[in-house]
Amino acid sequence: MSFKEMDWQPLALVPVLALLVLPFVGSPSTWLTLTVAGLAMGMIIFIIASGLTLVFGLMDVLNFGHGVFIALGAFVATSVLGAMGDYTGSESLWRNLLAVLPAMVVAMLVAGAIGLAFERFIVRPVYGNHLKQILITMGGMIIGEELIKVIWGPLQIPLPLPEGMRGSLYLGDAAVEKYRLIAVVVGIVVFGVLLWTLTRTKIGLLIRAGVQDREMVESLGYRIRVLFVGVFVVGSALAGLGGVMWGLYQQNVIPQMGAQVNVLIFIVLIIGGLGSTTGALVGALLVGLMANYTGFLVPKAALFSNILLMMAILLWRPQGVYALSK
Amino acid sequence: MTQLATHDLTVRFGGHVAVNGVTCAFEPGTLTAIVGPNGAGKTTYFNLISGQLKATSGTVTLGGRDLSGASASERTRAGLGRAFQLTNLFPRLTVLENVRLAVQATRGGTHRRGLNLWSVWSDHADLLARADELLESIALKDREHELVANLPHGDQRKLEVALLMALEPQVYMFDEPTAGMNHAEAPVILDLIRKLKADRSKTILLVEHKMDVVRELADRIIVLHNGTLVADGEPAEVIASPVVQEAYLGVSQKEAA
Amino acid sequence: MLTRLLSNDYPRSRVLAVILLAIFVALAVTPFAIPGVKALNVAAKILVFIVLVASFDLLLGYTGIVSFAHTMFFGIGAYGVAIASTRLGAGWGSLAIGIGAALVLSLVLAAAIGLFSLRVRAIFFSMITLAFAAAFQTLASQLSEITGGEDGLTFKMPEVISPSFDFELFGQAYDGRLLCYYLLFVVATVLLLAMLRIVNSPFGRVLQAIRENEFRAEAIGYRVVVYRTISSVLSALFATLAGAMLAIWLRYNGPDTTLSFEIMLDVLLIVVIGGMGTIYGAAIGSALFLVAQSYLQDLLKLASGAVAGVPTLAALLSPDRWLLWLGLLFVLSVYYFPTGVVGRLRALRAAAPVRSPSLPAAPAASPQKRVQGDYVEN
Amino acid sequence: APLAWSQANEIRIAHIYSRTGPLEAYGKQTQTGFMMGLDYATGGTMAINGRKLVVIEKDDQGKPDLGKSLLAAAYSDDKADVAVGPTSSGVALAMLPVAEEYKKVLLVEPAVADSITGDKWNKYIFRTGRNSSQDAISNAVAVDKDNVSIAMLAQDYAFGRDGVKAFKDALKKAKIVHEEYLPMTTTDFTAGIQRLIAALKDKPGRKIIAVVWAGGTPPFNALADADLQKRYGIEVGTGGNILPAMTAYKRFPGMEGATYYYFGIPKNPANEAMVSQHYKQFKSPPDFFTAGGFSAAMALVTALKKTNGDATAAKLIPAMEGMSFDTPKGKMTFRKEDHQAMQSMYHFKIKVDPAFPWGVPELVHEIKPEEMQVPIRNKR
Amino acid sequence: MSDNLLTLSGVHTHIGAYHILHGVDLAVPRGQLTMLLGRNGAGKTTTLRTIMGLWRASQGRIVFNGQDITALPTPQIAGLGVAYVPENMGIFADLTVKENMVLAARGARNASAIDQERLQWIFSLFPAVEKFWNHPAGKLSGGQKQMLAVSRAIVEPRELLIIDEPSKGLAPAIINNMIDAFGQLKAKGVTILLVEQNINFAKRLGDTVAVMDNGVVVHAGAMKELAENEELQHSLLGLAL
Ligand SMILES: Nc1ncnc2c1ncn2[C@@H]1O[C@H](COP(=O)(O)OP(=O)(O)OP(=O)(O)O)[C@@H](O)[C@H]1O
Ligand SMILES: Nc1ncnc2c1ncn2[C@@H]1O[C@H](COP(=O)(O)OP(=O)(O)OP(=O)(O)O)[C@@H](O)[C@H]1O
Ligand SMILES: [Mg+2]
Ligand SMILES: [Mg+2]
Repeated sequence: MSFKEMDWQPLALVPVLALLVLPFVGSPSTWLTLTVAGLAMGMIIFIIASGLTLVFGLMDVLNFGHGVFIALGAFVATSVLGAMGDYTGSESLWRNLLAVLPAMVVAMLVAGAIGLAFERFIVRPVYGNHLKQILITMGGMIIGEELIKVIWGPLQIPLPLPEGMRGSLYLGDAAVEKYRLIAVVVGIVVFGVLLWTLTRTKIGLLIRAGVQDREMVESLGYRIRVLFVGVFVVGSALAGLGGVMWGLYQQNVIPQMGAQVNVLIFIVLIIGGLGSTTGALVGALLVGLMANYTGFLVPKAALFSNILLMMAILLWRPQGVYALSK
Repeated sequence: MTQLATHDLTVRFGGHVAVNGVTCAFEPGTLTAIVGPNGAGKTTYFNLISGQLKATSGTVTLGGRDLSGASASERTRAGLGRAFQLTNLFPRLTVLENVRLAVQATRGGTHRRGLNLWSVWSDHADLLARADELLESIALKDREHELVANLPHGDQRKLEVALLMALEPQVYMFDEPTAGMNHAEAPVILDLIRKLKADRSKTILLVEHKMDVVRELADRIIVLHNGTLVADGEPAEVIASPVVQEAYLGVSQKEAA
Repeated sequence: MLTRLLSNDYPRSRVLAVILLAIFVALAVTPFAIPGVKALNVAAKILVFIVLVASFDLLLGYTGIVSFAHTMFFGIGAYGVAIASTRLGAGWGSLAIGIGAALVLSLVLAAAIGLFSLRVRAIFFSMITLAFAAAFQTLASQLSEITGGEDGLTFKMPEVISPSFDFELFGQAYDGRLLCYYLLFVVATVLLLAMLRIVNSPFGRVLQAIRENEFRAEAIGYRVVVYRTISSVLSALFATLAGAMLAIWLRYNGPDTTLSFEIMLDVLLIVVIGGMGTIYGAAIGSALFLVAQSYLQDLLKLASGAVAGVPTLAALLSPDRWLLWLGLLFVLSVYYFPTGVVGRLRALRAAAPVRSPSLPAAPAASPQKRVQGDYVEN
Repeated sequence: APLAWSQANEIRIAHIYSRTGPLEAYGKQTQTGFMMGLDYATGGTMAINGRKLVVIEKDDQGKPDLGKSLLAAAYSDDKADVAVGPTSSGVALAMLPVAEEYKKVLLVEPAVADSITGDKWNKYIFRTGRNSSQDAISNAVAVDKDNVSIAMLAQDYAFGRDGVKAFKDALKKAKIVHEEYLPMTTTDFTAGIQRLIAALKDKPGRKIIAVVWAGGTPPFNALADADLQKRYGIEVGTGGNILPAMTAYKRFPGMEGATYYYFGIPKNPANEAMVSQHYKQFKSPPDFFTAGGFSAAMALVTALKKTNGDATAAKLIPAMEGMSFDTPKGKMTFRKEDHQAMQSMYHFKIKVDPAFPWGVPELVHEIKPEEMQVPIRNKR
Repeated sequence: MSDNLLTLSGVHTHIGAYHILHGVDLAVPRGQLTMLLGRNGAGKTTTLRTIMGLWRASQGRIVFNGQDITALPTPQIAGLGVAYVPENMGIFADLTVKENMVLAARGARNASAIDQERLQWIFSLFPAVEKFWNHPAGKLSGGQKQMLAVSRAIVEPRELLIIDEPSKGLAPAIINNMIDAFGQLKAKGVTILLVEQNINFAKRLGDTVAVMDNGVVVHAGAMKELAENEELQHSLLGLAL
């Protein structure tokens, strides 16, 4: 999409929202803290939702089991980081990263591998049928969660943030947690890679076409099955990465953590419009900001802020902010 | 006299004007063929009349009643019937159920247009009888219990027409009813249309690319080109006109001569 | 007579008819045939779920609307009874008021949702109802003044259907719970037959048409909005009644009991196991599922005892991991019962004569039309 | 009949708890403690007056309706004489009327809601676990000084609100300047913390954020990351918790609060026995809810010994009212009025010890039952 | 040269419990245009889908270019140089016309990588494809969709074109263009297999013809022969060519 053709309105929504609430918040430093934290939170949400933009957004698979890969990633991280106490205990950010990076890689590999099996046994029979997808992936989710309990136990496991990533940085009077800044960097990388793959290669097109008419794509000579498997695996791996980020953010992990974020990430995708990576990013940022602003201004409404946001967006654009064609 | 008329009917998709200020009236007892190149706006014109699309401007009236603001279902109940160019049925219901649904859709009766919650569907024998009759007329009676999804394309096209017949509207709109239909089968449909014509009280609109069919059936031809009505008149006269010869039939003046 | 009762919608399979009859008889005699509180509780829950699941089938199987907010109405019914009985004291009057108020609230909400469902894509609609249901559950626990919050409400029932009402029958001592059970039994039977009647009415057929092809249903003259809304409302009202039944039986209600997503999932699973769009599936599915669910842990206890020596296997078979097996049930039921028990049984019968109509096409045969409203006509 | 005979020779105890569900981790600790406690209290015989103790375990999955039917089934189908449990307050509240219907004792452990021994109470109900008021009052006692400003941070539901209310009622000197309720599912605390800072930062004297939080994502890491102590001189205070949750306490050396139990604090034979037994079996110390289960077992055995093994409510209730018994937390007493066990709580201060993955609470002061005015809220 | 690019021998196909093809024998000579005719429901579409591997033959053999493709997966069959236009056209409605074309051009990563000369040729045959290049394909008119479907099949050189009713819904002028196009393709050595109802088409283009009924081929031979023999036409098709 060229620069000119780009639809800027949804992107503008983010700064507009931020500026709109400034007078209500009053103190600029508080506003800054809330805004930066909200944006960074949005980035974390984007990372955990990014896998689903592929699986649900593009492949049109209503994967309720997505959360299980998030949990899996987080639990794998506890094992990896637990074994690398030297590195996580160090005050040096670089040594910390040396521990966190392998944790991410291993989590992605494990989640990807499980994703492969998940696609084969759970998802493959139900492509194209939402209802069955809901049921079977729900079953997959329950099984996955229970298996996590069998392996790691049903208890909450602490996942302490490495020393060097703790604490905050200060912009004047406003505090920003260091970890959130790291999340922003990771989020931008994920976003960039996804966007590039989907717009600069034929993969995005093929998946969208495959969802509409699988047989036709095969008749054109593409091995759509292999592609779908691949995309599903990547989606699962991204969920694993999201799990590491989310687990480190919460600093403890429970087997149910995947189920807990399920609704949230679905909301993000709906706001963003199915299949749009940029939309998912916008959705995540809006959700992050809204949560903080309402939490500060009208805490009672914070519980419903996501839903209200989603309703408002759908009234404006019933297909989400960036709907693919149509 | 119920007369269908469109006045200055226009629809725009972004910058593209698909139907451009078409004013035209259709009299009962006449079969009007609408011809024009692919993308000329024929189907879109139908969509505007039957309410599948909302017009950007202009009006649709039936017997003097303005239907411009009415929904598709309201227009159908008012007497505008329509068959689709791409087959559009209820795939996982049987052939018989498809037709019966159409029979009950526009007529009152104890079933109250399908709003009756508390009677048993199979008790409405009058619906069944009418549906049977229709299936007989399109030679699909022997497949009446088959799911529509399993019918070959040609039979689905026939069923598409049967649904329109079942509505018994004032105005019949056929959109390429014989496309994809074998020459052994097409006459079944054409016979039905002939019978309708004989009735003399119905208004019939027909979009068709097969000129032999048009020549035989049409009392009048209108030509759409780029959304605009460019010719209207006696079949022979219109077919001979240069617009049709060149833009539509692809015959250059020389060849025609 | 039977034809009238069953609205001319026979099970259309001998095995199916036998199973249905067996379930009916079993439920009718449970209090006398099987001793114990647990069996009675399971049977009562089956009765409630038959109504709940059938009401959902009306929406999902017949109208093709995937809503996750169905338990909301279930909850409204239960809260109606709970709140009225808590506030106004035990009595038939408060039951009537509670159920009445609940029905009205459900009607309004369902109509609103039905109208809204037309605005957005089907898949979005499902996700929205998911969020909506979650919000409603939160709301129910937030309004703790009225609803008792997380802890829920415990209340009493009219004397005759309470455990404290003792009476004698054929020389045996019984209490009011027996009467309560038969009250539920009669209500469930009547409601199920009513729903069977509705889906086999001309209205029911139009719903199926809308499910199949909304665009065309509108084109042949049906006001889809109206039918959809009525269907939403009807299914919500039946769910509300199911909720009331549950509250009457349990004499307790709380957010987890009637509003949780878990129940929604159970309902979905039961519909699919039983067979979507059949109503009968609700009865079979509920009986199968609830019996399995209630006795799964006991069963696993036996199994894990048997393999106590094998560590991993024992861990997997531990009664604490019963959900694992439930999850497996989800997966397997989609694998092996794509058309549900009812569909399976009917297909068995139909398989004999060649070219029989009710045989479903192979799954891959018809490329799935994705979402309603995708029919872009030209 | 042999069945009747064997039952006559048994005392059947139903333990209903969350073997699965969200509180699975807590429920299992209770069960471990309960079995250890029975073993310890009967001197390893698992019998009282020649009658064997039989424990029937049931899984309520954290669902009140299920708990209710399980209890009914336990009393009626399984012929349980008494029942113990459950883990969640919601389940407990649904169970209370069942005990009354069947006229059998229900010993509540560890559900905490005040109303269990408050307005929803009936005479068949006893509780060894602490109630919300005891929690809150002891925590209040730990910070109640002159010139202290407190902002409360609590979960927005019954547990949080009750806790804050009881805490407020118990304060005599300190001032509450703000109450912040956040949804139970909160994961991002930025907004809440900003509101707390705004409420507290300009207050004179000691400034404390008192946290009432159970389960979910606790706010401690977020509070620690905000550097409140350094930037605004704001401290954080909270009660005890299970050990995994106390890893976050490591970031608050010196934090004060009051806990129900930490294995290193009480010094008595029962606790020593439990700790060593637990290390032997699991290679880890007993936790919060283990102690509760152990206490319930000791209460039950003490009562049954008093009635010579008669487990009918008619005998048990009078025996238990006012009864004192030993537990890992020292002596507890069932108060006659509402059957709540009065017990010590522990005012602690967190120390960071690299040997433990969690922040170690060191005893500052044992708050004896006499020091706490726990209100009686039931109607007899 | 009379070697056959594609031969079906004794092909049976079942769909679910239905037995649709009862031993189809069909030969498609290399470099020629073969017409497959028959009543509605005769099994023409099923035959084409079986060739593409979209339905599986339960019996019999399908050989393409000397290679047995009976059990090959669809993408591999397509990869051998077969282009297929299904009865329902198989348009990706959510994608633009351009994107539809890019997908059809297997060698091209984006629109600019499509062979420009060929593309211009397609534009000249089907002006609508150029005109609506950036529009969602789902919004095209019925005939325009058909043009797009055929354009996709010829955007790159293929050995065999299989098209189910190419002229359906097209205006006469466009049908003429298409007949020209097939003529040009044939001249380049492309083999074509068409299911077609349009007589003009059949008469003007067909080299060989096969007539199906009830799931078997009941007549096969040269087009000319059938066109000249009215009796045969009546008995086979109930129509006059
Ligand atoms: N919903 C729509 N959005 C955008 N453009 C549309 C839409 N519907 C139709 N068009 C355009 O309007 C024009 C007219 O289309 P229409 O379907 O009416 O043609 P037609 O005359 O029926 O052609 P054919 O003979 O091929 O069926 C086409 O160029 C088409 O692309
Ligand atoms: N998915 C299916 N399930 C069951 N039967 C099918 C299915 N598809 C086709 N059939 C049956 O197979 C037979 C042959 O159908 P096919 O579509 O091949 O016919 P056709 O010759 O292409 O007809 P047309 O000219 O109408 O397109 C028909 O009797 C049809 O009912
Ligand atoms: Mg058209
Ligand atoms: Mg065909």
